[in-house]
Amino acid sequence: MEVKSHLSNRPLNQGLMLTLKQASGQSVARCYQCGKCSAGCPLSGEMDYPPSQILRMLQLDLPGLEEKALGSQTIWLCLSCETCLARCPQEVDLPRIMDFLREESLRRGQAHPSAKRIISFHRAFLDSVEFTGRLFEVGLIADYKARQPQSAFQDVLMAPRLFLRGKLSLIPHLIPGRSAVARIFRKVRETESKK
Amino acid sequence: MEELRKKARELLERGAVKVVIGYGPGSAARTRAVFVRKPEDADQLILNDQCTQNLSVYLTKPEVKTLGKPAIVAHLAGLRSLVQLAAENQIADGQVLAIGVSPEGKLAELPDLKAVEAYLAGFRFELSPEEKAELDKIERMTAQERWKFWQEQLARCLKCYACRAACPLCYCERCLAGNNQPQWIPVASHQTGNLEWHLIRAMHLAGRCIGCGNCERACPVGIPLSLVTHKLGEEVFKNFGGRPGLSSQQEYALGSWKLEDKENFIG
Amino acid sequence: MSRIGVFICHCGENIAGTVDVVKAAQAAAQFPGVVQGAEYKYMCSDPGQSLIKEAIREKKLTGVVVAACSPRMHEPTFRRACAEAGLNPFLCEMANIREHCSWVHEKSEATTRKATELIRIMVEKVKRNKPLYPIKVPVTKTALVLGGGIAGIQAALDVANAGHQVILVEKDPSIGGHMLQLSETFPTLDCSQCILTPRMVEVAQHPNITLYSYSELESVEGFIGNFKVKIRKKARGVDEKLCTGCGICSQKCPKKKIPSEFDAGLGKRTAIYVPCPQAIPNKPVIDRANCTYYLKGKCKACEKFCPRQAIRFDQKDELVEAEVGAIVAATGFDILQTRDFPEYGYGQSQDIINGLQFERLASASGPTLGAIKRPSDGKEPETVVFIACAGSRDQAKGIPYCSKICCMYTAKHAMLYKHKVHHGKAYVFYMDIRAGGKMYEEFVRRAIEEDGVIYVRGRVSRIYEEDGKLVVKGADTLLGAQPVEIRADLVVLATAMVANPDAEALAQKLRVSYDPYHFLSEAHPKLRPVETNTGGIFLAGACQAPKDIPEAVAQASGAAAKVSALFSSSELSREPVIAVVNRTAPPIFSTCTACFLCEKVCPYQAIEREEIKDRKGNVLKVAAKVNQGLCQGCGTCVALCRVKAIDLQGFSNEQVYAEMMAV
Amino acid sequence: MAEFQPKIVAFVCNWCTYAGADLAGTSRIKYASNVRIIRLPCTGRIDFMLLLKALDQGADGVIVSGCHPNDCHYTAGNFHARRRWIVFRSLLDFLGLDTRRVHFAWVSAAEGAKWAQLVNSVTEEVQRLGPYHDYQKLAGAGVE
Amino acid sequence: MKWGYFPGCSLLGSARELRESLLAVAGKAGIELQEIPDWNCCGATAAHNVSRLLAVALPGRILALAEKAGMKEVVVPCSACYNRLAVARHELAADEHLREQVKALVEMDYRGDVKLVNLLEMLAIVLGKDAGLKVEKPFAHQVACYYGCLLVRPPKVLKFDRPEDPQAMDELMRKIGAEPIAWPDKVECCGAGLSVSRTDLVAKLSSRILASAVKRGAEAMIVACPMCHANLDMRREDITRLTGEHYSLPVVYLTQAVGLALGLSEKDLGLHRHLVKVVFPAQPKPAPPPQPPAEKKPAEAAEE
Repeated sequence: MEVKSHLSNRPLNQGLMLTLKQASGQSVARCYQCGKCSAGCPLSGEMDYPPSQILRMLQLDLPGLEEKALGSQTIWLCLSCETCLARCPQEVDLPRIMDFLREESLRRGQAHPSAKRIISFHRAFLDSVEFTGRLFEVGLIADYKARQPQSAFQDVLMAPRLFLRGKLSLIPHLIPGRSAVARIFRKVRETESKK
Repeated sequence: MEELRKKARELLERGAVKVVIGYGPGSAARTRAVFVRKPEDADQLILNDQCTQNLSVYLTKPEVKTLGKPAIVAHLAGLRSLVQLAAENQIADGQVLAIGVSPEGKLAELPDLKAVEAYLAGFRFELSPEEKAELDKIERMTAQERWKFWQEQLARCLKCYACRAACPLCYCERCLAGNNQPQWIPVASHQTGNLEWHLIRAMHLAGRCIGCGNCERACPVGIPLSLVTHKLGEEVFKNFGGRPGLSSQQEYALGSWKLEDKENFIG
Repeated sequence: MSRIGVFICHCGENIAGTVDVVKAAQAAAQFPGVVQGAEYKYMCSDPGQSLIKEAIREKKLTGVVVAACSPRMHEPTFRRACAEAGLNPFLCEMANIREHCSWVHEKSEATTRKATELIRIMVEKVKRNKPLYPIKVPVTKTALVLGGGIAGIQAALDVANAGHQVILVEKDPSIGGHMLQLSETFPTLDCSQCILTPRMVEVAQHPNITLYSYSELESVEGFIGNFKVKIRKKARGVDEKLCTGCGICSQKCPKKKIPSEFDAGLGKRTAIYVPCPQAIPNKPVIDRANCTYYLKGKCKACEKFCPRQAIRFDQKDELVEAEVGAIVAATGFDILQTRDFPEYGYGQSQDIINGLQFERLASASGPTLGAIKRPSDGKEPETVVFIACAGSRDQAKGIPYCSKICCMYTAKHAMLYKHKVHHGKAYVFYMDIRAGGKMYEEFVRRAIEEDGVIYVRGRVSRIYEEDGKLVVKGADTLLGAQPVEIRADLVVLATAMVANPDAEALAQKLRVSYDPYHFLSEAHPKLRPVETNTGGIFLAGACQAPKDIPEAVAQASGAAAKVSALFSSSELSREPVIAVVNRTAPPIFSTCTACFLCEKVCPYQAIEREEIKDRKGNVLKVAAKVNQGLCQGCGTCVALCRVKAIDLQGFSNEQVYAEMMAV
Repeated sequence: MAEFQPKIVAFVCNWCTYAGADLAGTSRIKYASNVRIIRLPCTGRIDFMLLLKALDQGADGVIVSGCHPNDCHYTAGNFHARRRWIVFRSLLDFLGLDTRRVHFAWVSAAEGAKWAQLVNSVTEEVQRLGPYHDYQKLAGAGVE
Repeated sequence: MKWGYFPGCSLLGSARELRESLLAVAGKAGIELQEIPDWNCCGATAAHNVSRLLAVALPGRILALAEKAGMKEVVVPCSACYNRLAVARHELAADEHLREQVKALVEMDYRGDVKLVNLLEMLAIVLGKDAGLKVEKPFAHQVACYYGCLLVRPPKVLKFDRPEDPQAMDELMRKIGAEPIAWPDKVECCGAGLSVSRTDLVAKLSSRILASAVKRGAEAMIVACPMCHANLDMRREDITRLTGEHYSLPVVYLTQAVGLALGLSEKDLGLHRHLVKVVFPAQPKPAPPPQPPAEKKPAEAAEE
């Protein structure tokens, strides 16, 4: 509709905004800071900056603010529950933007220290998939604990009870095509390192 | 043939008409139009399978108009042009008496439009399998092939306007082609001129042409003009329904519209 | 030999910023037939116009091309200028090098080239322009006003007081529109009904006004000064002449639980009803969808008790025909309903209401007689949350525009609530406060400073019920977008103003254009705000865009002034852009072949058949002839005419052909 | 600017598309500068011969645009036009002309952005198709 | 009836009972579920948290495999997987460049004509007239239908039910004789992907949801998503530890509730696998959870 294309005719700011626009087609300029996302976000109370503030940092396009966004805990606490997108009056795809910011902050090595646990969990998860083709839960927990010694005892109590209920299978499911899956991982890494 | 002469004689004798427009012997085996005004001349009339021309074309010529009320020998196509001319206000109802000639050669005296329309209602009008086949052949070509095909055909056109002269529906006193202010149609018979003349003529006949084939017969260089008229006839029938020349009340396809007319090609 | 003058406008930087006007002027001066190529900062300014006038006089110009903005903008201006200099105004054309060139392309060679070509095209056209003279058509001095809301009432009264006849058509049983539903009005807080009802009475009693209530426009034909309209009078089921409006029928009607439209669903009405006590006319209608007699075939209680035997169950819709010279569309607006808001519970909670419903709650004539009670349990709400921009400025809901009135009436609502419930708390969630207007900002400040209304900047994400309260989850962007949760007893959504559901159909009946949101379009956003693109049809009120009362009234008076101006003389002169059938020397007299296909396609029945006779009166020929009064100049006949015997003045074959050849 | 810049001629009605193009202007929506607008009162006025003349004049693409169905300022001009184009298009196609170069559209007075998009997409397509030599080289060819 | 079937990783482990109950119900309805050969993990939250391309490529391979196996529709019981597959499918349809990229990555062709069927859609068919099944033991309890995020969001992509206060599951429940409560947290997030890494937050969110359901008289919570189940069923002790709240509300998979109603045995439906006992009314509050045992060798063993 007119209004949209009219907006999209405006020149783009530079910096992170531009990469964001290219990577996801999302323009932070569309956000008019009504705060509805922050109001609905299940974790905005726990975040260092509520979601709309992260967008604000990108909008201002001033030195330091991008880094602040990329270094925030917020982007790692985002659950991708999509509540914000479902209710955003301007249809800004915030979850998509969060994905982008996470990728970017990893790429630039600016991820917030406290996000380490979260990141290592994701890493452990993906490694498990890369090696077996599927998620091997027990392996995942073990791996995760290896990366996060301080939480070594977490969930330990639960394990035997799950085990008794047959919910933990100790042997990973190795799929025939796991080499193909591994290739996907490798090639993705290659493409992304080219960025 | 005898029957025709008898009817013509009788019509002239009782003064029902002033002239009978029919076929007479022409050079070689060909026939030509004759205008019989005296009963005793009725024997000039002939009727055989050489008699293919659509004589209705003469009805709108000023010279013929001055002769008085005519009777006209007309095959189905001729009758249809009669109806179409009436629909376009070119001949008044009852001012022409038609001697209909059925495909089997049977005669029928048709005093007025109602009679003609009723008579035509007895026949179905659609392209013959041969005509269809010819059309398909062109339609199956790629655009490029069609372009090539028509360019070769039209390259022969001399802009002699015989097609126009022979067409019963080209009755304009001052044809657009003669108009030079503005010069819509290039005078010269170069490729553009030829293409545009035939394009424009086709558009002017779309929804009106009754497909008698006079134009193609008249063309001295043998351009297959019927292909175009038939094509448009079918297009109009397919998109808007109805065929011209069957009822004087029939709406002119390009002078009317329906809300649901297709517009899949409009962005 | 034509002597054309080309005048190129810089329009400040608007054109000169992207088009090299000097270069264009030099190029234009070289075009064959052009004797002057000038450029100037503002052609439409006085010096600019005199530049043209002088040139016409000194250089004996036979045609003028002004390369500037869209002809839809300034064509009249420049044609007038030409006329003043003694050149027939229709020998002046405009090349649109602003809207169609400088504003839509970057500064470049190509852009300048395009501008130059646009000019050449117009030069070639104007060379073939012919002097034309305006056409006089009679004017029917009766106005049709569609819609009996405040805008329609104002327009009707103004026209009527100017001494002209007015037909006022209202689709509801009573006039008054939305304004009649309002409690108090901002920023003065005067009672809406108190100021409106006298106007309604005036309408009813005005000798020049014919009121058709409970009626709708069926069809429109004709054109400015000469419209033919059909009006459908919906069957009331009551003989208006006999009915005295005593109201016994409503009292006796057994169906008493029908949600009242007038009370926005908060109150109840009967099946035979008058919307409200102040209704004009004060005559009931039978709501056939709910009437027991129409549903079950028996009852007729109203008929039994009517002292005047005025009930007419068998009454049918009636079609009234009328001839009018002008039409004012004042059909008003609609608002989003609470069910349109998933995140606010799809309207399932009774205690989430829209602005109009709050008006009824606060209105002394409303279902609660002005006491603020929540619909669910009739309790007085301790905490009320007002939400502005509910649906407005919401791309996701397809409403990117601002509804304009919500900021003000929300402030008013909060204020009214605080006046009635002193100990209550009123919160307003807003995005921006748009209080542009006389005493508006002061009004909002009063709500905040004096009445203690609390404003929270942020949109509400969600509302749900818990323990008999409405949990409102919002955020305060001024507190770093911190989540804010308010447990409210009542929530009022300032729902977006939208076009009426039948606005598009109306626009098509009237042949006026409309925007993507189905608001009717004005002829020019700034300079012709009350006219439409269709001559003789004017706009008043919120059918054109969201408006508050003063704006609606102002526009209504503006429309009325336009109508009065149109009615000021019994003839109006129209642009001679009409079709003509050529006439030539004998023996042909006209190249028209009298096939009369033009007659069949003409939407205005403007084609007549003329018999050309000799002295003795014998018909030599029949040819088509155009009725100048009827022809509107669409040119469909021209495109269809095979001999081109018919042509369109101002867009003649010769002119358009020449344009084409200059491309 | 090395790439081929096609010549596009647009025949538009005064009430909808011309106004729509004006709106594109007032909204400052940028689009390809290849188009030349010829303004007529109504699509009903747009003679098919004008399209031929446009091609004659070396246009590589043609746009014909007016009011949406039911929105015609003159009630039915666009409906008559629509039928005309149905027949005309099939004729062009039958004679082997390149119908991809002749575009029909409805653009209302409110659709400034649509107008811009239309012009851009047509320009791009014609750019892809290249100059309409087939037609242009006709002129002059053959017997004088 | 024969359908393609994508179990997803959790159904092989922690959500084993979902698999069991699904197959049991499908069997009862005479639906044959044919597993996508050689399927891999969809990448879940982890993938799109660190790489968009990966987040599309992994589901891309699954969809491509299904196409190769000639499947027209594929049942995806896990809403997390369903969501990832649906989103990937959508993005692949929208972005040609991405499509080509993914084709290259998965080394297979991809047309994108496989239809995805989520658990609710499937059960709607199972309980539909045509299936001809009848409810033998009405599941006569007040239930809180919990949809979670992934079945309804993003609405523009999934186009399933209404985004706020959806109804599909409530209708299924009514069909089997249950009485769904009206409550506001149907689509609130339980914490999902942070289950292990930020258990504290997950406990908070999940506790809120459980509280809301209990408060409104629910006797059971019905879920369609293994992640939600993991957080709402397995995390009870963390919830109690971190929030001090104790809930005994059983959390039942949709398929289990339906299975019970269709007369299948608790065992076949894997009810015994839950950490929170499935009894009605819910079991009373037990003694405070045991302190960590001094030597936790067996536990460790259970892990390595």
